[in-house]
Amino acid sequence: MRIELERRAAHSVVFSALSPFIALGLTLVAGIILFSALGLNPATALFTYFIEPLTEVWSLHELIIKATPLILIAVGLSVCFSSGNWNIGAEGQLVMGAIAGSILPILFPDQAGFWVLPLMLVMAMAGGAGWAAIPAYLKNRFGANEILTSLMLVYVAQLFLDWLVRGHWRNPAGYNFPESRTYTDGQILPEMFSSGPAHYGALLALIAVIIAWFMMGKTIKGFQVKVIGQAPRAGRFAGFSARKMTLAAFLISGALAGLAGISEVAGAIQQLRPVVSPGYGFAAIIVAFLGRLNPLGVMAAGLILALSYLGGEAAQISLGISDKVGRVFQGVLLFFVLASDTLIHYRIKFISSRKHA
Amino acid sequence: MLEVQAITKKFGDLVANDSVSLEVSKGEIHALLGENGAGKSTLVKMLYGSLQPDGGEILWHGKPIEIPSPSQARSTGIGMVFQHFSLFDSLSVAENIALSLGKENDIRDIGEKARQVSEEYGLPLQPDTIIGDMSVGERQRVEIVRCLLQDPELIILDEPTSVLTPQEADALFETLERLRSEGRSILYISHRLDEVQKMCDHATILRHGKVVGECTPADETAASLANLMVGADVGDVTRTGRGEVTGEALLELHNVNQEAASPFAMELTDINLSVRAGEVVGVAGVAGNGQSEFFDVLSGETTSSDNASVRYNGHECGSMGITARRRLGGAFVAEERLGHSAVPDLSLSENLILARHGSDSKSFLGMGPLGVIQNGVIKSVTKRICEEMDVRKSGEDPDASALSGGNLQKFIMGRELDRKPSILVVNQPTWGVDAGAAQKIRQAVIDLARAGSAVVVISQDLDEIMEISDRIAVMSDGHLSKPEDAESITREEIGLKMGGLHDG
Amino acid sequence: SAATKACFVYVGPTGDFGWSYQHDEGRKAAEKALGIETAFLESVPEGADAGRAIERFARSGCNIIFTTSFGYMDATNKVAKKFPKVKFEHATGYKRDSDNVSTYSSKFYEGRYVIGQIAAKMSKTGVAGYIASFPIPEVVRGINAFTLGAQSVNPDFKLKVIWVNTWFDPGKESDAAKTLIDQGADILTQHTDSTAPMQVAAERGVHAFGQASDQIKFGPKTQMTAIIDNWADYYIRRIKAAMDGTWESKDTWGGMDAEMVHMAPITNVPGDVKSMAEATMAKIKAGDLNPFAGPITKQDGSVWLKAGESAEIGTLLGMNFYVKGVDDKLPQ
Amino acid sequence: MEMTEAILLTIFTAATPLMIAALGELVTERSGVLNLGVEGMMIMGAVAGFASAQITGDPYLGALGGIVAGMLFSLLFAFLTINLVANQVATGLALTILGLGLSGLIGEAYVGQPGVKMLPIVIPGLSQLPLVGKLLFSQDAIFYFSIALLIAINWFLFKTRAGLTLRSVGDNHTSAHSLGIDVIKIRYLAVMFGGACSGLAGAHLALVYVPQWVEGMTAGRGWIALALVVFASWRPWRILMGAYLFGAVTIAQLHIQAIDINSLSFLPSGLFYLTGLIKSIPSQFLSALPYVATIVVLVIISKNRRLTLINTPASLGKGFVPDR
Ligand SMILES: Nc1ncnc2c1ncn2[C@@H]1O[C@H](COP(=O)(O)OP(=O)(O)OP(=O)(O)O)[C@@H](O)[C@H]1O
Ligand SMILES: Nc1ncnc2c1ncn2[C@@H]1O[C@H](COP(=O)(O)OP(=O)(O)OP(=O)(O)O)[C@@H](O)[C@H]1O
Ligand SMILES: [Mg+2]
Ligand SMILES: [Mg+2]
Repeated sequence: MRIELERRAAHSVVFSALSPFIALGLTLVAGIILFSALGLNPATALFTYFIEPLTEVWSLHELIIKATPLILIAVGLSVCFSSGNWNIGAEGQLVMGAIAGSILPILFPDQAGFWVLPLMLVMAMAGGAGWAAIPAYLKNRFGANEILTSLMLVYVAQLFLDWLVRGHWRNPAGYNFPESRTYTDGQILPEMFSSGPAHYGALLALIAVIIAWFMMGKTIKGFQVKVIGQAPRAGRFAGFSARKMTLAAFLISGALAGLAGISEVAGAIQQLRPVVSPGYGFAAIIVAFLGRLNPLGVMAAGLILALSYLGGEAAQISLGISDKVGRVFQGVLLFFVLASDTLIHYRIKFISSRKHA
Repeated sequence: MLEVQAITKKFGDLVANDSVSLEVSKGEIHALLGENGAGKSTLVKMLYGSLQPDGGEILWHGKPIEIPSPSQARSTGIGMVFQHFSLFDSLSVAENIALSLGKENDIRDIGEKARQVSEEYGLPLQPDTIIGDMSVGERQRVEIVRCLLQDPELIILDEPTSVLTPQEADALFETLERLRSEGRSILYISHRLDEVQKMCDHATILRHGKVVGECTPADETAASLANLMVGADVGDVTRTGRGEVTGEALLELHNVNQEAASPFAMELTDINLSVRAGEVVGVAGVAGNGQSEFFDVLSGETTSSDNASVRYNGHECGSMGITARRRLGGAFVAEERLGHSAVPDLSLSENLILARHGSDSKSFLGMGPLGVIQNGVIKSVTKRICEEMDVRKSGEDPDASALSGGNLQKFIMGRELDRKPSILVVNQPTWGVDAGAAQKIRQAVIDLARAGSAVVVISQDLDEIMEISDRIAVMSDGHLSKPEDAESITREEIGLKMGGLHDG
Repeated sequence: SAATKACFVYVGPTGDFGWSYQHDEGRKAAEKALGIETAFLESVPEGADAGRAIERFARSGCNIIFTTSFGYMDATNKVAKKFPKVKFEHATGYKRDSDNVSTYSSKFYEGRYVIGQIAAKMSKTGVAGYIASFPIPEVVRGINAFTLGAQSVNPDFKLKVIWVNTWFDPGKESDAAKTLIDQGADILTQHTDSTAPMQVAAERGVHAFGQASDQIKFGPKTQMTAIIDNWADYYIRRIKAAMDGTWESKDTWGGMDAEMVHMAPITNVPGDVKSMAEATMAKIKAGDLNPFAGPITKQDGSVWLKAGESAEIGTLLGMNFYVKGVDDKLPQ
Repeated sequence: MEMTEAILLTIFTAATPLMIAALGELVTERSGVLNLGVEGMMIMGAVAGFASAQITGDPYLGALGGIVAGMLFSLLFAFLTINLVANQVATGLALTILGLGLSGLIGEAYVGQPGVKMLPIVIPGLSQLPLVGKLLFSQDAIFYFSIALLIAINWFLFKTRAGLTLRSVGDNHTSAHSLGIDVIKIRYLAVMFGGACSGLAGAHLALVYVPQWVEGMTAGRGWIALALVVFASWRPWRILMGAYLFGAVTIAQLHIQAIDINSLSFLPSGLFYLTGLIKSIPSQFLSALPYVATIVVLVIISKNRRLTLINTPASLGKGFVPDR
């Protein structure tokens, strides 16, 4: 048997809406097989995975906390990728944003004005954007491939942070352990609701989603991004500058990654540590594509990925299945989502072996 | 030799070939005619094995055959030159050729063989050249030589001359004559009816996927052929007031020099030109002699450091970009439709914004600096353009890629004309467009000029240039000849200038 | 009491055969010894995820939660405040903000002193190589203790240090091991988690010490002894205390005396070296020998401890200077 | 001299897995497919390589196991991106997630076991040669293979018809299809070849570099291999250069840390001072050196745009659905 695709005349609205559910259905089937094979009751396992995290207020908070950096970064990446610029280094930009945003609370710990927190956010965005500007500049000026330069800069940023928190920025009262002083009230993103720890970083993510959605869908700027990304030559014809776009795309995605960095550090962690992100910058690449580079889609994808982390933990504890099974299951889920999206643009035909070209 | 019986091909709901029958005998040149989208390319792709028919039969020397793949077609003795080149930009000529030859050919000898064959047929080629470095005409040559090296009995040529200069086309015709005399058959697709009349022994005419007629072209006139294809009268371009242009100079180029921007580009040297209100200046030339670079300089896609080198309506704008020039009254239609003048995966209305977001920002964009796209306005303008230019499409606002080439070109022309620009620069206005649509486009260009605009038409189609221009200049090796009166200049003179006899 | 549940949070995978692996061995031992239910979460990143993991345990009915990385310190204390009934045990930290938090660690440096002595006896070149992970006090303490031990045998003994900036990258650790041997070290020791350096040492025919676990399988002719993280005794003790209701908040910094630092059998050395090492261990156990007792000179030549003085616990906890004889500059 | 030789040997070992994985990915990308799942395929190769060597006791069967595992694992990617034209970037990343998880599961039983080391094969005669003898002719089989692979790939890509066909598919899949080239089959083969190479590179880690299995032991080397392909602008010899440069800088920074500055007093004072200066650089910055060096060299290389343009597969990362 052979699989053939036939391009639809127009992309299918039905399958655009349906494909996530098809993916979910397939994942459920795979889950049932996997969990039964492990000798577990598949119904309980799937419930633990996908429903339980949504049934308690605290875990909803945790879901939001986990999804926030993913969404913030992925929104920026969706703009950047749409413009045909491959920023793979959001992780490094996140780190640099966290560092730049931490200058105030670490070097000027006594400052506690109302302006401190906003300034921290701005500085973080500048830090992330600045770091992202390097691959953009190298691409524009020398034609250096941005995938490679942005990726390499991740390692450099991480080592720089490591050096800082083990050296000059070490907490003087912390027994020389590698962490900065903890931030004080005016330097911490406050909690949004009394019911739990979700902080205002989530609001920043929501705002970023809305702005990006508006910009990409409604304004000439978003149009510019799409045109340059899809047909650079036509972009030139329209009078749009590809170089400026490269810079802008990197600055936007870098700034949002930086914002994610400070939102983690000033929100969830409340101090600088040698490692401030468990790879959000890389996971966000998947989120951006799962969300089909659409800001609203990114939000949904960010929540789904976050849910799969939480569900994985819940399953580790209550079912005793290992973290590795969780990751395998996550991989399978991603594969199904990606595969189902094929239906949006193509009809899939199964053809029993006929000889062909 | 080849017989096609009631062949049918469907793409989804569209019947591209509806029970088409056709016969090509040994040693004849057989024309396949039809409008854009009539199903010509589809038919020949089935003969070459790149598409599989849904019904019908193909007979080769009287025996039914299956052509499951192009390599099968090649070993049967069928060769093809594609309408859209099937070449590889980063590979050399020899490598490109090797890819379509069988395993029995040692790839180390292919370069040498290609050189021999190419010279033998008067289509000289350097085997080591990278395709990306070649002009369109040269690429066509590669396609043909590649086909000839397979020593085919039947050669299919899908619109081979639409990218050639008259000289190149003439050389091709000689080659074809020679092939015919060697006893080979040729299936020939072209929109240029005069060459069909001149060369072809038989013609089959397709309309909407069906055969609507067969004839001996020599017995017909261009007009009667066109009528058969379209099913209605095409008519001629009407021109009034030729040679009476006295308007002021709207577009002026003064000593424009431009270095080659990339390894694959041409350098422009000392270009001077002045186009007055009311006139059409035609720029003829062999593809790859700097036309695209010239277009870019005119449009502002390439800017110069010398602001005075270009003037629009008297304003210096050499260092201004394309948007600023549009605001000064300029309008542009590029050579490549998909990917340059239009973005394939964007809708027509979005493609309208593409060229007019600057010049029409007042009506197209709202909310000041936010630049919110005004969908209502844009949709209605799109509709107006489509009606005005008779753009045939499925659906209200389809993607640009869903339109056939001719219809997309009509839309793009309409998009620019709708603005009533004072300056229009068009590169290859009717490349690959069928007779009916081409006529409409040419008429629109002339009408614009007569209404008081300055128009530059860059084209490789010398007939087109002769038909619509008031003055004619020739582009060769990055130089532009002095424009001369279209009434007095002859085809031969233009041909010579194209060959490199430029003044200055 | 109702069935007790003990829960563990690990920073690495249980398959790292190092830090997290040893904690998990402790968990398994406790489960077996006490017949209780246990659960664990592995590869939990420090930061926001740690807080969630700990809280999830607290909510899911764990009575005692062991958080086994320094980076979980603040998260542990934060969650502990919210769940006063649950007992929390944080490894290698110093904060105990509420009385349901304890801290614990091992005096690994006692073992380092012993292996320093062995190294000095066994080395022909008088140079040992030390593969270090990150410059935190724990690691610096180890380097200093090793140096002091070695100098007690050979005052001119030299130590070369390479920082690999990772706890765990077998490839990089093996590169560092080769480099140290190429630079003249004929004894290797490490403060990273993988067994790669032991394997390199075996291949190159030099001696080495195991780390975290007994690595004798990776170097049967190479390993002289190993400093083993033995958490089992501590975990059993503390979980039992929680079950009996005798658990209270405290700091445990246990050494050889408490069996928290455990040495693998001494092998591949002559009898006199073995007996010297065993004598030292006995003295340390008995409290007669403190590696950080004066006189000790700092790397820069200044006196840290005069004869008769011994180090304050605070200085030890936050140690960020070298003693004389370490050929490296400590990042500040 | 002996020290130089030892240093070079270390560099060679560090560079070999990078080079093999990068060469495989180069072939994949030359066919127009971008597989970002190298890290995942490598770790699958590592665990499978280790496991099959443990089971059979034979390191060569181990290497074979790594190759097969990498290849099978890449089929998953091939099916999604080639048959279903799923987004290649996202699928590659998902493959890495899956690989890291699956390898951990498979490897649980092997944690803490010493592996079977693949021993050097000393080539009699040649290995006695001065300078290069020990370096080039008393190495493990995978090292020899990596060099052979480089030469073979270079020959295959630029001297054979099959290589030409592969490149043509990467340059323009539509043209290739209209000439009757089976784009899908070729891409499948290219992806599988890349998977096999990644698998072998992983097996090298678990059989030669550090004969043991631990979770996540590839530690990001797959990403470096991917970067090397770009760095090399898709040309095989530059992969060699890139991998050895990266290896050299990695090892050099370790040596700088370990060197006793006083032992260098024979150096001219300027150089002596410089070495001292470098030695005083914090180790984090030294660790960052290979990454920075890669960027700097890439920038220098990128200046020749024409070469880059010609060598970059034009259809890289784009899905292809044939007309039929
Ligand atoms: N692969 C395809 N899938 C769907 N529709 C197609 C495909 N190829 C061609 N068509 C449609 O089939 C019809 C016939 O197309 P074809 O290319 O054969 O026309 P043509 O006669 O060659 O036109 P032209 O003169 O412009 O080259 C057109 O309507 C076209 O849109
Ligand atoms: N693979 C495909 N799937 C769906 N539609 C296709 C495909 N290939 C071509 N088409 C459709 O075919 C039409 C273009 O066909 P074709 O390239 O023959 O154009 P054309 O009419 O010949 O124009 P031109 O002569 O200017 O190239 C468009 O309608 C396009 O949407
Ligand atoms: Mg056509
Ligand atoms: Mg056609």
